[in-house]
Amino acid sequence: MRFKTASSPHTTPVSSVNVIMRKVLMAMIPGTAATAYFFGWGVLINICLACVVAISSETLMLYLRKRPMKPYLSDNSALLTACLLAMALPQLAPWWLTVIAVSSAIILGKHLYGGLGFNPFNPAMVGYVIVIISFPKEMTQWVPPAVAGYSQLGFLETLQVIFAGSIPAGMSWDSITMATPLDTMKTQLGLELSINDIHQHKVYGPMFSSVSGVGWEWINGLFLAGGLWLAYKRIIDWRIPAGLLGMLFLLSNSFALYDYSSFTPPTFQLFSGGIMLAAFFIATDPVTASTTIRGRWIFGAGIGFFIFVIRTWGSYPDGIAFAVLLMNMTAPLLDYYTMPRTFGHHWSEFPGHHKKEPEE
Amino acid sequence: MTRTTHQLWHFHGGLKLPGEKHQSTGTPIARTELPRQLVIPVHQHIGETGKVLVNIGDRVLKGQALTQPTAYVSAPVHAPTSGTVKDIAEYPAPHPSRLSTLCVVIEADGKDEWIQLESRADYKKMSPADLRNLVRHAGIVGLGGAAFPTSVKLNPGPGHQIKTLIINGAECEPYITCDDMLMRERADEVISGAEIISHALNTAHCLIAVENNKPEAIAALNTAISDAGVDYIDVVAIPTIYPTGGEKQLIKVLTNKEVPSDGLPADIGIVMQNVGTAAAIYRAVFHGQPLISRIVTVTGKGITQPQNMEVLIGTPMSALIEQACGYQENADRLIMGGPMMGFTMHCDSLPVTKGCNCLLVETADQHSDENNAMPCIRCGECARVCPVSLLPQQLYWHASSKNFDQVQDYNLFDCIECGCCAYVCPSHIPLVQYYRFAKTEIWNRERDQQKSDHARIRHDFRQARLDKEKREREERLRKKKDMLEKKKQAEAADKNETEEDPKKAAIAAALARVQDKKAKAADAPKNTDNLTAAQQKQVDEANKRRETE
Amino acid sequence: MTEYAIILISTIWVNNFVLVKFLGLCPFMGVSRKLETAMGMALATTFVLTLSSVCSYLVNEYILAPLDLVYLRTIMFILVIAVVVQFTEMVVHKTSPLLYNVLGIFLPLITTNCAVLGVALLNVQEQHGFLQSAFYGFGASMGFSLVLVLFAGLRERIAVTDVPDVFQGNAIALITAGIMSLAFMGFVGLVN
Amino acid sequence: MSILIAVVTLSVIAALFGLLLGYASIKFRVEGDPVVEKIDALLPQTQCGQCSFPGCRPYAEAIASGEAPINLCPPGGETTMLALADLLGVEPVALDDEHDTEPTKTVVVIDEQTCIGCTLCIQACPVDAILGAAKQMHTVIADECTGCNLCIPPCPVDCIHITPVKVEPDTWRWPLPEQNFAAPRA
Repeated sequence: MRFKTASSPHTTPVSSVNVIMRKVLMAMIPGTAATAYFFGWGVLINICLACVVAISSETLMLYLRKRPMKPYLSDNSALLTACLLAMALPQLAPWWLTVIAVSSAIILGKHLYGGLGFNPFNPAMVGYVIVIISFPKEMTQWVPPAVAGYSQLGFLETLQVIFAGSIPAGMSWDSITMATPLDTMKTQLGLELSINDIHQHKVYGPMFSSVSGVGWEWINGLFLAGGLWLAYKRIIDWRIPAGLLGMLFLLSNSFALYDYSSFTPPTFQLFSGGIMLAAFFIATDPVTASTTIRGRWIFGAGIGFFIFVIRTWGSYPDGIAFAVLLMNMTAPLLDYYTMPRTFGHHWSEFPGHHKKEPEE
Repeated sequence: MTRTTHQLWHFHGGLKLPGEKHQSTGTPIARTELPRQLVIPVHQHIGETGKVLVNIGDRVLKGQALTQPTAYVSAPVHAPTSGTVKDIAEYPAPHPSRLSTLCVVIEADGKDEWIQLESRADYKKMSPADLRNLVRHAGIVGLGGAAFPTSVKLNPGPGHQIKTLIINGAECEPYITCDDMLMRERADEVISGAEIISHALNTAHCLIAVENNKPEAIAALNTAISDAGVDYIDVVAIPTIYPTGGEKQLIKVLTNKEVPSDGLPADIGIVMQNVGTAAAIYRAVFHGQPLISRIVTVTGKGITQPQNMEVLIGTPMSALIEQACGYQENADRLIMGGPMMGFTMHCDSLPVTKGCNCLLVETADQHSDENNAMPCIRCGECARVCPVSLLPQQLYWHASSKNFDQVQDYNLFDCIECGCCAYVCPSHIPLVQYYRFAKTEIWNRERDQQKSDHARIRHDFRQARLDKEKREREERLRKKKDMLEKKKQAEAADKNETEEDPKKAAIAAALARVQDKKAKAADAPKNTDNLTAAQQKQVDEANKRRETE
Repeated sequence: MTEYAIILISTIWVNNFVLVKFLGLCPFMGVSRKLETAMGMALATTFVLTLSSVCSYLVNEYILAPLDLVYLRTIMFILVIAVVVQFTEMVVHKTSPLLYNVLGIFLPLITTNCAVLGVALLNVQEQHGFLQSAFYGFGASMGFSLVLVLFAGLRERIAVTDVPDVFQGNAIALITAGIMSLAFMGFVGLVN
Repeated sequence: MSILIAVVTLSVIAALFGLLLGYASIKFRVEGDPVVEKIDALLPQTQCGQCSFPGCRPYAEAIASGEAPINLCPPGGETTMLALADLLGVEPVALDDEHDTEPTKTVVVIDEQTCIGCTLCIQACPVDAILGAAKQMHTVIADECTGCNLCIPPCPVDCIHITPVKVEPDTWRWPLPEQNFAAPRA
């Protein structure tokens, strides 16, 4: 009798890429639901639009690159990119903004590098950075959270704003959009107000809660819960979020202790903006992160560091996308200089131990 | 003898795998029927191939040496039964390459007649060197799968005092139970073997490591130790984590010592032998029997009646399968070894060798289709489970792009090919094959490099020789010219004085011509009869070239 | 003290010579195929940039300005830079012949690395003092080295990916540089 | 006047710099070209001359001085070309179409029945791998043969044949797994 030959091991697979991606998408559900609750229909419309654009871009690129369709379209990675990006875009962003962001993420950020597994930069963040630099005004069209007594648009009205760009009669842009708490905090701090003043402020006060911004603590809390589940299931490595959140906590805590009136407390830093989404869902994208244990600590901590620096002293209210891309750049070097010690070898044989790296 | 609790340590990574061992432990070790014909590969071990001692048509007795070791790291093979040497030629080898190898084919006469056997139950009177020699000529190699000549391992070399002998009964791969069954049924042989090895190594301490999923084996060993009344052998139950049976991993678990990457266990005062090897040594010493059979686990979902059997080396695999009542209908992969590290065989007519501990037959649903691999998403699971703390994702990355220097920077050669990385890979990449590809490719390049270095030396040498010859020729020419010149001048001076000289010169010249002709005739090439016109032309051209040179 | 720290932060991150000011792109693209080479180039450029920044400051301050010869500035700076580069080339050739060979034309081309002349001229424009010039030159070269080494790391990775044929080589490298540049945009506003 | 100052200043500075560089060039003098050795070590040393240079070392020298491209070595194939590209930090260049990317290794065998013992092949062999004397039958030492085939053209009786080197299980190489995801759609 004759048999097929193959290399060992001769076992059934224990996991697969599409299952991993699916679980990550599942873990995003609670946080996404909270976001939709607080910020209205725009969230869901953005997600749907982004998913459609992502799948079409993916199909187009696979076709152009003459690569097999089925395994790649079913690996869920394009959907994940789309969802992450949709969560980062403002709810009333015009449809073309989403299209540009998602298509450049998939085409430029992913497929020009060879598609799944080969992209050095997080595609979602590439798409985000491209639109935030190109269309800064449109990127501020966030809506006020549903709870603080602000009016909310209905489904059809939201569709109208996103696709036709026209505001419902009797409303103005200023009445349906407002800056995020992070943005407001930054602007007001820049005007030499103390944090206490801002919290007491007639106009801006109501958008802040005791933790961070109204609604934002729930969104971040639920993303944190989803992320912890992923970490528990070992879909993501817990070291990256730990490094990121740890570094952010450390820095914000030190500065807040140094001057609590002009530096926001750690709770505000950790529970506003997309921090939990970034820590557990964006930074942990394995393709673009470092893959070694020590590398992952440094990778996470580096993102935390840059987020804090850009939030505190830079011009952009939130620096997540920039921080992630900056650390993506270092990933190949991090991997090389943080190799684990191979069994039976001495530390002195490893890079970074016998010679110093000049710039890192 | 009371069991002492032994402190244990961990190695990085590893996997908890479903054992699948119960399938083949239900029945005792069976004996196989004597096959009509045995094919014994001459090369079944790591090291040099032995020199064949028999000729076609010779009658051989059971246990008679068929080859003689040619180097220090080498082992002989023996006739597994009495019969006639029918052929000495290349036959397909049980090797993933599907290539053939030199084999001795013996047609069994059914008498199973032993050569004269000599028992050395008094081995304690033998010197370690004599014991090693006995083991060497019994053809004993490591029976755990690697088939490294045991006599070499019994010689730790000067300056190495072996403090601990470890007998490896871990058997960490799923499905395989041959060591388990051996320990259950022949624990006394294992213990005696351990005693002999301890004597050969002059070691005062011996550990027998058995995974804690084999309580019967542990109990049997403990009984055998108390029966034998030895006090320096401890049985240690170790956690069942794959690949804890790897030599370096087991040493780490038992002693917390790491064998240096470029070293041997002997460098840190440890020697490790498989339980099967220990039993084989017992048989060689107490009964004089060389290694002509081994226990093979025939198991897997594709086998009707999984079991262990004692098999003569050289028995075709198909005979074993037949004895295990044949294949199940959807059997589609025949593996020599376990599911994690074994090699697939392309057909079942291949012979069982000394390193064959298990024949595993899998069905189509038991392994992934290798064609559905996805790109690596660098999730790092492989690095988490790697027992040697490598970065499999980087090795894969560089191996697939043939960056062989970088692969070595990432310590490819420390990879033990345990398969943990490929087992957990969500992209279903056949990682181990990439490493094997890179390893064999690098070895090949090293051979090429050696060869080209050698060629360079030879070329340089030849160039130097040609230069020297050229210089010498020029030197001679110059001298001749000088002489002629001088002669001419002398002649010019003498011309007027003597009249006979030109005559003399003419005679001398004629003589020289004749001699020259003679010499040329002697130089005339042979084998030039019956040349075709074209060939003749080429010869002529060649001669012309030669003359002009 | 703060002043020098700000100069360093500014030149390395905020106004990175390569990714924000787009100076010195030639060696950035040319010598970033291998990490090792990139490190060699980074070291050589660091040496040249710092030294030439200081030297050109000295030449400007103590020769050109007193003699009223500021109109000779550009030619003089190029002369200074060329000398420093030649000197570096000799040192590299002696100490690491392979690096010399690998850097090839890019080593003498540091002379025409616009970042080097740019630093010298910017020093004058910003009216930097001696130490400021030194820090400015050093910071600029650190910024250059940092992105060059990071870029080389990325390119080594990209070199073995499944990049579409038409984008292979310099095309994908430039796209990568573009994305790096986008990321560095995040530092806008950090230092005015 | 100011022109004069400018000219003098420039000249003085240029002279000073010239002196400095002159001193440096003596101090940091480099002898020989160690790169040639490194290149030569990568070449397969078949000395076959298929690169149009008379042997491997001349080719190495030509590469080091930039006179020859790195893709001229057929016996080395893609491996050697990539190694050279890596060493010299240049872009890999595709091999000529007529050459295999991975050449099969061969040696030559002399058909001893036909050989006339003319010694022409012995003179052609760059590594002295052919044994024999005038009018004696010749034999190739297979282990020393580099497979350059330089002995074939001079043979007047065509008794030299190319045979591939036999692969043993020990020298067998595992194949690179097929990367289906990277392959174009069938």
